[in-house]
Amino acid sequence: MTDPTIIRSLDDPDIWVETPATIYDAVPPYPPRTEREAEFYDLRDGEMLLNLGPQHPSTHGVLRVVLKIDGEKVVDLDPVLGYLHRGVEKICENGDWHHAISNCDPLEYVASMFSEAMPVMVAEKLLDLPVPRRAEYIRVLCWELNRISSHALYMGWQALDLGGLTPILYSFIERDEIVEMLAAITGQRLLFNYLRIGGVNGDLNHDFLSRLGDWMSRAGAQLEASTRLLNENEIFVRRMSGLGVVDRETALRTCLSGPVLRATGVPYDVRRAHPYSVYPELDFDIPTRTEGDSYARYLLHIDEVRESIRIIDQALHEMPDGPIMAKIPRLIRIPPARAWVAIESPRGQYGCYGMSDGSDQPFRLRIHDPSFFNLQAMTDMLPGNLIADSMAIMASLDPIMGGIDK
Amino acid sequence: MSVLSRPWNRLTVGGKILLPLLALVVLLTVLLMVGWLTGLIPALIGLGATVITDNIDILRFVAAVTAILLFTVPTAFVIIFMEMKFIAFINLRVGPNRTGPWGTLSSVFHGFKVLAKEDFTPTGADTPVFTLAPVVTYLAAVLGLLVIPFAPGLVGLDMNIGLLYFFAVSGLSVVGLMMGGWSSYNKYSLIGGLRAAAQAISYELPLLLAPVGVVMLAGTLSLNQIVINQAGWFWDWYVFQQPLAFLVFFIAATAEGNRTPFDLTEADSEIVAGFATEYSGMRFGFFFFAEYVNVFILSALTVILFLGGWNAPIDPAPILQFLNVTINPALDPGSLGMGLLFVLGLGVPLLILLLALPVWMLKSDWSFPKSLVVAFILFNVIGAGLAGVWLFLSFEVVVGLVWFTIKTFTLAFVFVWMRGTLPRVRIDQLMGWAWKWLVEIALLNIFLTAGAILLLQELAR
Amino acid sequence: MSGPLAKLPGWGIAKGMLFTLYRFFSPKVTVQYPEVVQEISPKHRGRLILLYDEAGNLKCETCFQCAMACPIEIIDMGGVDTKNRYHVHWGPAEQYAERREESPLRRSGRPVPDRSFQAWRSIDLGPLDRILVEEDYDPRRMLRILERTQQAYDHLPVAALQHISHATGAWYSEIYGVATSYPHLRFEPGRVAEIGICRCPTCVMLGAGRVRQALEEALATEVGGVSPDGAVRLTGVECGGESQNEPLVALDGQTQPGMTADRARELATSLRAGTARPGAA
Amino acid sequence: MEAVGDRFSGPLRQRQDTTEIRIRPQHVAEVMRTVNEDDAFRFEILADLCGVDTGTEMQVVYHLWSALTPDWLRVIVEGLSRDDPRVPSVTFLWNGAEWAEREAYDMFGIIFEGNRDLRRIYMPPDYTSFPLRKDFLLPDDAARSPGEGFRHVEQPHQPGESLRRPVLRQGTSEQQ
Repeated sequence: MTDPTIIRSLDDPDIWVETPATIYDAVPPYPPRTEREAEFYDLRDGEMLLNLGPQHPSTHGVLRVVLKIDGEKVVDLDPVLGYLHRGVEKICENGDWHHAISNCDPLEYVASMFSEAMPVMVAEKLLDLPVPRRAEYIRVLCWELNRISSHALYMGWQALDLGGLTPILYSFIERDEIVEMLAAITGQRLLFNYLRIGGVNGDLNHDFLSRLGDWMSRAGAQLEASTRLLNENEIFVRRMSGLGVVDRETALRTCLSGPVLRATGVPYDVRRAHPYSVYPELDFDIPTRTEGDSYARYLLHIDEVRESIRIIDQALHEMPDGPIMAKIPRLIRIPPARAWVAIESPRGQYGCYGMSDGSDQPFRLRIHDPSFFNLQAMTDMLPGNLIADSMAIMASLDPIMGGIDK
Repeated sequence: MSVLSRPWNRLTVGGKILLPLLALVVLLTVLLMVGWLTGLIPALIGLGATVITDNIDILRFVAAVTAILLFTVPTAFVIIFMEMKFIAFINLRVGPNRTGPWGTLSSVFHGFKVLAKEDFTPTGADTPVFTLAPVVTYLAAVLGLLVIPFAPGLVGLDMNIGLLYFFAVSGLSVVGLMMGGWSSYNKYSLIGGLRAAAQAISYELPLLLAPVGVVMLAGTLSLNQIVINQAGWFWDWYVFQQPLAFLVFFIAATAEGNRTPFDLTEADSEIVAGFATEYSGMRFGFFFFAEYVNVFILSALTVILFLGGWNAPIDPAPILQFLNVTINPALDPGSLGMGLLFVLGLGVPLLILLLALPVWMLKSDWSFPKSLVVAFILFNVIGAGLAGVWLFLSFEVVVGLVWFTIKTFTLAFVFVWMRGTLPRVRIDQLMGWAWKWLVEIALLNIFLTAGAILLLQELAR
Repeated sequence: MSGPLAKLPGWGIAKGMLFTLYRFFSPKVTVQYPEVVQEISPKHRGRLILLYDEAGNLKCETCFQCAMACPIEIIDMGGVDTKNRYHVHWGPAEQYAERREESPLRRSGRPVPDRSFQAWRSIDLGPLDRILVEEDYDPRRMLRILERTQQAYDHLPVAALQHISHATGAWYSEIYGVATSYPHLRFEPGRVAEIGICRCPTCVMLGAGRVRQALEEALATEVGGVSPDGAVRLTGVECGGESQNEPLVALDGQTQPGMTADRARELATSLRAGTARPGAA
Repeated sequence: MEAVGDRFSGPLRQRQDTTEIRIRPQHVAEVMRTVNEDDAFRFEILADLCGVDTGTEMQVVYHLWSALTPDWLRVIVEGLSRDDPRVPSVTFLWNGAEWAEREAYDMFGIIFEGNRDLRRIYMPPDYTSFPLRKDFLLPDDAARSPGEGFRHVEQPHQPGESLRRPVLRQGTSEQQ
């Protein structure tokens, strides 16, 4: 593959350039920088590199994975990140604390209510600012709604990556209802920018409550209906079970969190493990499974949706009256301090480590994205599986590239 | 040039089409007259007639192939539209609904779109193979259609080894896929092509073994004869005598046609589009068409082998005999003589007027011309319906064609339905399923059928 | 769900197939967009709207507060300010003076036209550079820089502000903000008289419409604009219900009593001819 | 905390729901192994690993969670030089820390000894500077600090080379 080929120059269409045909190979044009890279790009007989992404239908964004394959079997892989890197942490350091909210919004873009909570909660913790209880309840309500919409999307994606065309559209029907609902209260459909330091931006309104009541009356039935299509389907079960198995010890060592970790039997859910907001007052369970495979993760998502519906029900009934914003100045100057907060996003523990230096800008705002750590498990799970399964495993880890690439 | 181009540019689009046509007609007329007067044309016709009568078989073959080649295009359009619309319905969507009534023209416009796109050959591709691959795939599908009997007497070529020919030719389509996959200079295409080969090798076997039971029962390989053997009531169809073979055949046909859940060759979530990754424009269109023609012919073959082909599910003859009714709808319009002119000249306006009157009286706010228009439409609908019924009752070709189309498209709907529901299987599961189950079941079916036939012969003796 | 049937192979597939068949005949959820428009929540904030006053003028004061507050710096404002006297711009080009210098286009060595400023007259930057050197390029002495620039050029040209922005590193918009907030800094060469007319219903009933028409004819501009020779600006003012018997017309903030259409025309013509200076009347 | 108490370089602090300990880079492996494996601690979950540039020195901050205590444990490895920050990798305990360490390397230039795949993760492989360091100024900042004048955003820098002192923002009073 080293024959020179004549191609048209991109800069000037009149010029034809001689270029080596090696551009089609995934081997990087520089010497290996680490031991691991050298090992990976050293091909044995019969092995070839398959460049998956960044424009591939099922890499969930702009993830690029270089697979080393032997026939259809994946031998090794080298994930290449950074195609969506925007330097959010640096941008946050250069804006003030309020700017950080909407800059963190598009990190986890299918559940942005969680990622935008990070600078908010860190600032509140740094300030020791008590948040009004009504605001906390509204936050919990929005979080759980957003969790359901995100999980619904996951269930569709999982099926789509296995070749099922229909579930993703059923998922979008559910998701659209919830998104419309959240738009009625936040004003936006995708990137809500709704949480504020010290509370939320706007109270519950009639539009939201009527939509929510309407949806709650049939949410359970629709969830059961959506399980009917795939849950017992032999093809689906055979493809999913025993796929991408990770055991308890490995999961802990690989820093997994969220449904991927709970599917291995570790009941680590930040809502219970390290309670925040008003979660200690609410009654819900942390569903776990012990198989640790993709099918367990899929079923776990459904269980979590059930729990979320319970939480929404309680939050609605116990919603106190009162203010929705704490009294804070327009320009926040936070005295020098460090704080770490973590919340349970649909994909796992969403963390944020904030440092302030007394100015109105964050000194350091580290966003811990669960997808980033969960995706890493791919490196252990994929080798030995087929190409088709690598998509299913990737989907079952539910990565969101916005958060992974930051 | 400019002398001609100015008036030419002033013409409307219609004019630009009409004018050359007019010129052509005039030219042809003149040529015909000259030819006739000189006696050249009668001589040619006489010569042509002898040539045609001598080579009627070749002519019939050419005509059949041409007709079938032309027939595939609308068939593929209909199935593509069906797939778009029905999967949309399954997804709770409305589907195509902008072009034509209920979006019926959208697949046609897809065809035009594909035609208009750039035909692109990637750098490094093996150009001759790359160009030939879609043709091979498409031709395999089309040639398979040659032996399909649509209705009594309506068959491209009634071979006595029709079934064998069908499998031989349709097996060629995988060669096209492999050619496309190999020549594209793309790893995804290569994987897709190799998957196609592996899948075809595995599934040709059950696909061939399953109809063996049917062949044993029918005693012939001619598809036409197999259908004739299934005449009568619906329990005479082979699906009730060969249920196992039917299941095996249907599953293998799904795999052979690369349909979900066995569409591994172009699994878009895994290997982008498989062998078709690098194809664009009409070359991709050929692959696309071939897939849908394949759906049609596999449904058709299933119908022919197991579901009675063109035979109606009920046999009206015993019922009519029981009721002592005879239907002889064969009208001879010529017997009316001059009366036919009166019927056509007076009957039609009178009928339209008769239909218009109740409309006009019931819809009092309508003007009479408006009701006349409605009555004209009604007349046409009723007339077409009556003509259809007359055709249906008088010509068994029409009956057969209607039943055959209904059955085939029902099966095609099942293919679409499966695509809307099922996820895709994995390549090793696919292979295991074929070699561990389908082949064994098909073999078992052959032995069972043979045993049953022997037993029946013993009993009959 | 878990009956004896569930053990049957193919049962799950059959269930799924029946489910999709059921959905096949269910009512569809698609919204046919151009025909059916979905209701958008009143809280929806997906669109930025600029409001206009009753005279059709933009209410935006080009204060840049929105652009300053925008965390992702998406708001980009450009064009001429509301009083039709100056080029304003907010956006990456001016915020990030260096970034534009660093753009691949610039690095390519080709001359890159700066369209935002092309419409404005270029000036001799020599005096300005001397001022900047004396003020040590310090953006904290911005007011002084601007005052001295005005002394040097008689007003503040666009090119001068652009150059100050590039040289000191201060944002163009901040300089603009400083310059507009001080009344003694001006953007037009020479003095400009400002005729204000009230357009409230009371004044209109008392004849403000005729006066306004006369003024607009005499000044050859509309409310909110400057006469072609740059001598007079016509603006709207609010009488606040104080005009009792006659429409309120103000010249440089001074109420002009007894104004009729004819007198207004006279005043405008005389101002344009330079015979009457503001404050003299 | 007695088992590792003598390794602390700073006081043990308790604020809100977090316990904070500060150690020197040479004790990282030992301290992390103890808090992870000792039955008295059992900090099984590495909640986060990140680099910090305080403007005067580099730090690596670990957050750990244990089922035995309601508090987070924050381990700050302090005293890394800005010119050549080196710290032992914790991938021998949590192999999931590999990417986090790669990220810290990419953004701060902190070298984790023992990480076998320490290369850039977000930035392109031929990139030369470390974006989250405090001396990496956005053009925005460059425009705000007039004394600096024109500046290249991307600065060629290899760990080990000496760097110019960073310009700190006003108000950075705390000794981090």
